Amino acid sequence: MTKPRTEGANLPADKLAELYRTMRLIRDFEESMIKFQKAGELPGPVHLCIGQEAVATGICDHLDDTDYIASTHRGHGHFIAKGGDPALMMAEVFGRVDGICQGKGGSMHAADFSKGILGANGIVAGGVGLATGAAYACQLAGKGQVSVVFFGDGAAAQGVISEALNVASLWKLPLLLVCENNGYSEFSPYNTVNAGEIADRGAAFKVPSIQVDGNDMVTMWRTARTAVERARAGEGPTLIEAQTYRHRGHVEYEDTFLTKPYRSEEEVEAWKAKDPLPRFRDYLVSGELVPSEDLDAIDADTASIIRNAADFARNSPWPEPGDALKHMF
Amino acid sequence: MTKPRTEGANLPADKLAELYRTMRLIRDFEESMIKFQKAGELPGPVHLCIGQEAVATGICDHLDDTDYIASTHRGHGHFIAKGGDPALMMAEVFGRVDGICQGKGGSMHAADFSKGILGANGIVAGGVGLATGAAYACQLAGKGQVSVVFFGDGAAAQGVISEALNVASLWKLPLLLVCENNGYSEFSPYNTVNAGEIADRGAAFKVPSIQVDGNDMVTMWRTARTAVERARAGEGPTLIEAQTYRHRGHVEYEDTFLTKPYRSEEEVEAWKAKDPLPRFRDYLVSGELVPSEDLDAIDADTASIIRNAADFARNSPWPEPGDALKHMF
Amino acid sequence: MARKRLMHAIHEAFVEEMERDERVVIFGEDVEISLFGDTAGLADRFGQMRVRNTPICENVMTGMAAGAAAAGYRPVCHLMFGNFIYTGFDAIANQVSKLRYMTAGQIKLPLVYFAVYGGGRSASAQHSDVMYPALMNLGGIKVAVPGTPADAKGLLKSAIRDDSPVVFLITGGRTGAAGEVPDGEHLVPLGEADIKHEGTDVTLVAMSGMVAPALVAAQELAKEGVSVELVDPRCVVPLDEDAILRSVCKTGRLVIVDEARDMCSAASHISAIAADKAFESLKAPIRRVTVPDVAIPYAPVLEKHILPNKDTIAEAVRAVVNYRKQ
Amino acid sequence: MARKRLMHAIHEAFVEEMERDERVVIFGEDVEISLFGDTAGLADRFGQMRVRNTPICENVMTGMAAGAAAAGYRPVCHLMFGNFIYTGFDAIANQVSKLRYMTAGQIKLPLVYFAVYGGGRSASAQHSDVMYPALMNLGGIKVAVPGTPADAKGLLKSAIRDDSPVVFLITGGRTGAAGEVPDGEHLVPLGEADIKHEGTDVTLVAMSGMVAPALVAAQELAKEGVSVELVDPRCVVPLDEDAILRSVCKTGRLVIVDEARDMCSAASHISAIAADKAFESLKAPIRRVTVPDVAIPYAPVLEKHILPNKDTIAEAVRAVVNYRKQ
Ligand SMILES: Cc1ncc(C[n+]2csc(CCOP(=O)(O)OP(=O)(O)O)c2C)c(N)n1
Ligand SMILES: Cc1ncc(C[n+]2csc(CCOP(=O)(O)OP(=O)(O)O)c2C)c(N)n1
Ligand SMILES: [Mg+2]
Ligand SMILES: [Mg+2]
Repeated sequence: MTKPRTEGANLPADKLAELYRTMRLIRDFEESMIKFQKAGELPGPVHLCIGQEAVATGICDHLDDTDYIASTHRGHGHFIAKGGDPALMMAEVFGRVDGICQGKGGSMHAADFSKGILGANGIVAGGVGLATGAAYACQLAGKGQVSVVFFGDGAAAQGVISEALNVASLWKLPLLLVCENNGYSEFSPYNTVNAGEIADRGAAFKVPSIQVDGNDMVTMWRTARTAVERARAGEGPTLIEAQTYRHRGHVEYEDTFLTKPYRSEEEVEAWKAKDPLPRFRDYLVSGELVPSEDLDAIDADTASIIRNAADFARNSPWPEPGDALKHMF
Repeated sequence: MTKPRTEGANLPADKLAELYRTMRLIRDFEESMIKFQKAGELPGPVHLCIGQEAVATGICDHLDDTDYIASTHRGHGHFIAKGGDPALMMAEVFGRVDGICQGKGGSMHAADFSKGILGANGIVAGGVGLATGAAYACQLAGKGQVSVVFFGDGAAAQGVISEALNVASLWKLPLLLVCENNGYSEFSPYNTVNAGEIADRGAAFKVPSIQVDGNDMVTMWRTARTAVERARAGEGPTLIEAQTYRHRGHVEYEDTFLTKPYRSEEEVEAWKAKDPLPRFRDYLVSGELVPSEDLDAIDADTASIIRNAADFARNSPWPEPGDALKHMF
Repeated sequence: MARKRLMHAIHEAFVEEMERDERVVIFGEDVEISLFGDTAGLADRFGQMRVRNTPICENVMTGMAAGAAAAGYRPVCHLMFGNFIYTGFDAIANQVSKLRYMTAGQIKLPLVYFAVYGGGRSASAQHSDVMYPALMNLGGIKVAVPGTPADAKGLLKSAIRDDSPVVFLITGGRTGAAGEVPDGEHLVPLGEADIKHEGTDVTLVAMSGMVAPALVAAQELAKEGVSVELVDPRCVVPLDEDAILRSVCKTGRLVIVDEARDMCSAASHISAIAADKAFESLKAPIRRVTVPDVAIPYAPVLEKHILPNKDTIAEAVRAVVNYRKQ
Repeated sequence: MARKRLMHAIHEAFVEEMERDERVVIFGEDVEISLFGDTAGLADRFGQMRVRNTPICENVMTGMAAGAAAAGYRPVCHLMFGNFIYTGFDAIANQVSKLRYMTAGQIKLPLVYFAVYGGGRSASAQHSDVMYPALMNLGGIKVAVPGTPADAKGLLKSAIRDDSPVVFLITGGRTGAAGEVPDGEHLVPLGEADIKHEGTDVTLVAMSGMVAPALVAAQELAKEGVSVELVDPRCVVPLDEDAILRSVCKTGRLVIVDEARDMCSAASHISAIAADKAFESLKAPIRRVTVPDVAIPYAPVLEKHILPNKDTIAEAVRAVVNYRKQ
């Protein structure tokens, strides 16, 4: 595996602001979910990605609507970063008819095919096959599209990953395998469920593999760029292991059933100190790359987007019961 | 991965003769199968391991009846090397009631649990889970037993292999993963179905991995010894990639349906020149390790065992039709 | 007797069987911390060798259960949600269901696959399936589907002691109504139905999560003067055909409630058995109250629409009872 | 019209559809060289990008079909033997059968899983299963089970053109009897039964490999004066219930032949439909001629004992026709 060095950014200010905006929007969406879940407004479970926003943002910034992503149960960030409408996802998580899946999927299945979002997934590593197949389609189409699969460190233990590494390498598919290593597979710490390092698993299949600080927005973005360019140029797949952390629990209601803690307060605090959002903000402001007023304006804007999304979701009606019978074929 | 050096053997003559005997017995069994298949005496398909005998022999020589093996569709060699009775397997392949599975399994399912032979397998990589579970049982029992799974280079692409590498490494299971790389997955050459080298896939999971000349009886034996000792000592799994070749087709009747060749005559001839059986014999005789008369006597003995096995199989009755309903629970 | 929640009853069964037989081991994702409470505390009590967290790797896990069983242990492979049975289906369908048969009975496979399944919790399509129809068709695998805490405990203990592979399925996670559970050793044999409500007008077969609403329906119908016999098979493999047929021969009418999708459901199969073997007695069409052939939706209003409930059950029973040959 | 073997008809369908639509691609293990002859020569003709050998990796392959379909292609994922559907079952059951529904119809999944299945060749338990019952219960997946070369061609062409996932299953490998296949464009709609033999005394439903022996049985029974109506549903999903019920209402008797194991078989489900919707017309019990709930054995004598054949079919028909209420 290779490990990219953190470099000074020479990205234009508007690009930096855009990346900040995406992260902020994801964060606001997720924080609203905490509230709605507590208030009992969400019918089903939600898995939040607070603390991991830089990964989705850094990868998806290089993608167009004609590129594909397959996501996980922790998929809100990917959906938003790939250009999905937060209001449509919000209504979906509320189970309403104006949801992106008309209330049929919920958080774990939010998808927007018009944006190349093949969907969140309730099956760990379930997106791997989908994205690999989409990568095959991209290759057949010959237009330089790429396909990305996000998966967790827990998912890395699933055999389908090695199957995908093998076939993507042999076929030189335009596929990015992006592992968000947040240190836990549900409640199991990394080293109890993964032998060795995930980024080491690509080499044996001749897949270039990179281990990157997933909380470092700029490095993440650069790493993604290289991999996407490689894929678009027909040079094949890349495995990226982004090291990050989830601030929230595995699932929002976990306190109701866990009888003992599975990680220490200190560990959580230590990672919160590395929160990618304030870190990126500091970097932008202290480096005088984007004025803090601009970032404040973004904050205000994303907050209002999420407020509106929540209104939209809450005001959307429930689906018609009989619609349960539609959409099988 | 590591590659063992071929060393001069300082094995006692009786051990060397024993290894020769096992290889010879497998070879004779398989050659009889060619004949019986051609004569239409076998109801189902057979996959022969001629050319690969040293692998089964070298591994299983280190195992007792209380150790476990899980085999493949090409499983006759493993069965014999692990101490299974060739006559009982022969009758099984003939579909007769005296077969080791009373005619219910055939070649692809020959098993003898009393000898720790968990069975051949019609599912590529199907033995991986079985052997891993048996290794868990061995560990629980704490008596130093080990478990071995044989699989092919084609099977190496199956995700379950990486799942087993991961869990066996984490749990330090007494498991040997033995890949018989004979260069083909059915009719697909190695490099069309495998990216990189199989023996490289263990390292990422911290599983010691060895690539070995599977046609070199002594080196194979030594390599196996190290791995088995490691496992018995509680030090965990080993991945062994044994490079070898099958002289016969993928399946005995393949000429009846293949419309074009999938490998060259020259390639086959080149590998036949490296046939492990004459090679080992030469080594024994030219090195004056075992007198050729002793080997001739072994040849005569194994030939008669197989002749008797064939008589036993042929004379065994068909099962009672109604027995088809037995043995489910 | 004491009232206990289903998960509590399950937990007791695990503890008792692990105490009783040290060959009983449990492995699966996060079994140490325990999502549903069923395995909570077992690792502390029995050690991490016997109660062992696995990585997420259903393919090898399902096969490992077979290997460990073949090598002398009595593993419980905890698969968390029933849908993950599909993820590990290869070893279940291609190895476990056939290994004993293919080897002419050489081997016993005393193993249990454990999972929580079914809908009603807005857990969506990938966490709400009912997968016993696929398992029933495999042959070689027993399938227990208890509907009460007492049956859950008694069947799980039998499943762990059974020498054949058993898939043990329960609904509902930590919730699930409480019920009386006998104290001390309590075994329910696999394959023996239980009459949950006696009656003479119509046989209602219901299992697992459908027993409770079926019982309510039976009680409500009693007030209308309809006498329902509620038969709970408790296992779908082996299926207690005799008990079902006995009841149908008595009542002449049959309704089957099954949370499975309709096509090739347990309900279909039970209906087929009755249409063959109790034809003579039948006074009315056999009705199935099942889930339509769709995936399970997220929104509660949608999910509610497709899952059987006491009213749809009662309605089907009334239709059958009121049926008159045209 | 020309007589062709089943595999030849299949091959023609592949060629025609690949000519017609360049989005049609085929991938699977050794599809280039072709084990069964069905895909022989296609790689030379259409190039290795469209006819592509895969490594052995059913888990990712089945998912890839969904991804390629979602991204605009019409993939045929060749799974060789039906049992390997179990190996790749996760994506089929957890993704493909639900993706369209979960996303409220956002996406079409025009893909075909192709496999050869069933017994009768001493290929043993792991190469001889009949797996459509499990598929039928998933919802969301169409399942074509042609019994003649003409139906195979016509259904495969429809399957490739269909916007839903279809599992396409044929029996028997390179063998299989020849039959007349119409020249030129020949399409059979998915979900439309075919009356293979008209009759008035009893309805016999048979599909796939069971059509041929059922037809022989019908012809033999005709000589005995028993008039059999042989209905071949050709697809088990969608199932042409109307055609089956129409026939049962006419004949008043029903026998179903199915090579699946009995529990939750297609036969069970068809029986259940009739016991519900054609109850009024039934003059006799509904009989199923299926495979007992065991794995498929190796020895020919054992295999023969459990597979339906013309004699066991005829016997079941006679029993139903001779049935008199006690
Ligand atoms: C096939 C399958 N097995 C198990 C689960 C239950 N499960 C849901 S999330 C999860 C842990 C996933 O960990 P990771 O991949 O690291 O993702 P993270 O939650 O950390 O984002 C598990 C075991 C599942 N959904 N699917
Ligand atoms: C799950 C599964 N997929 C496909 C097959 C068909 N198949 C049988 S053997 C084989 C090739 C195996 O190659 P390899 O593992 O190298 O073993 P070898 O035949 O060379 O000994 C294939 C594809 C199968 N039996 N099981
Ligand atoms: Mg994680
Ligand atoms: Mg090989």
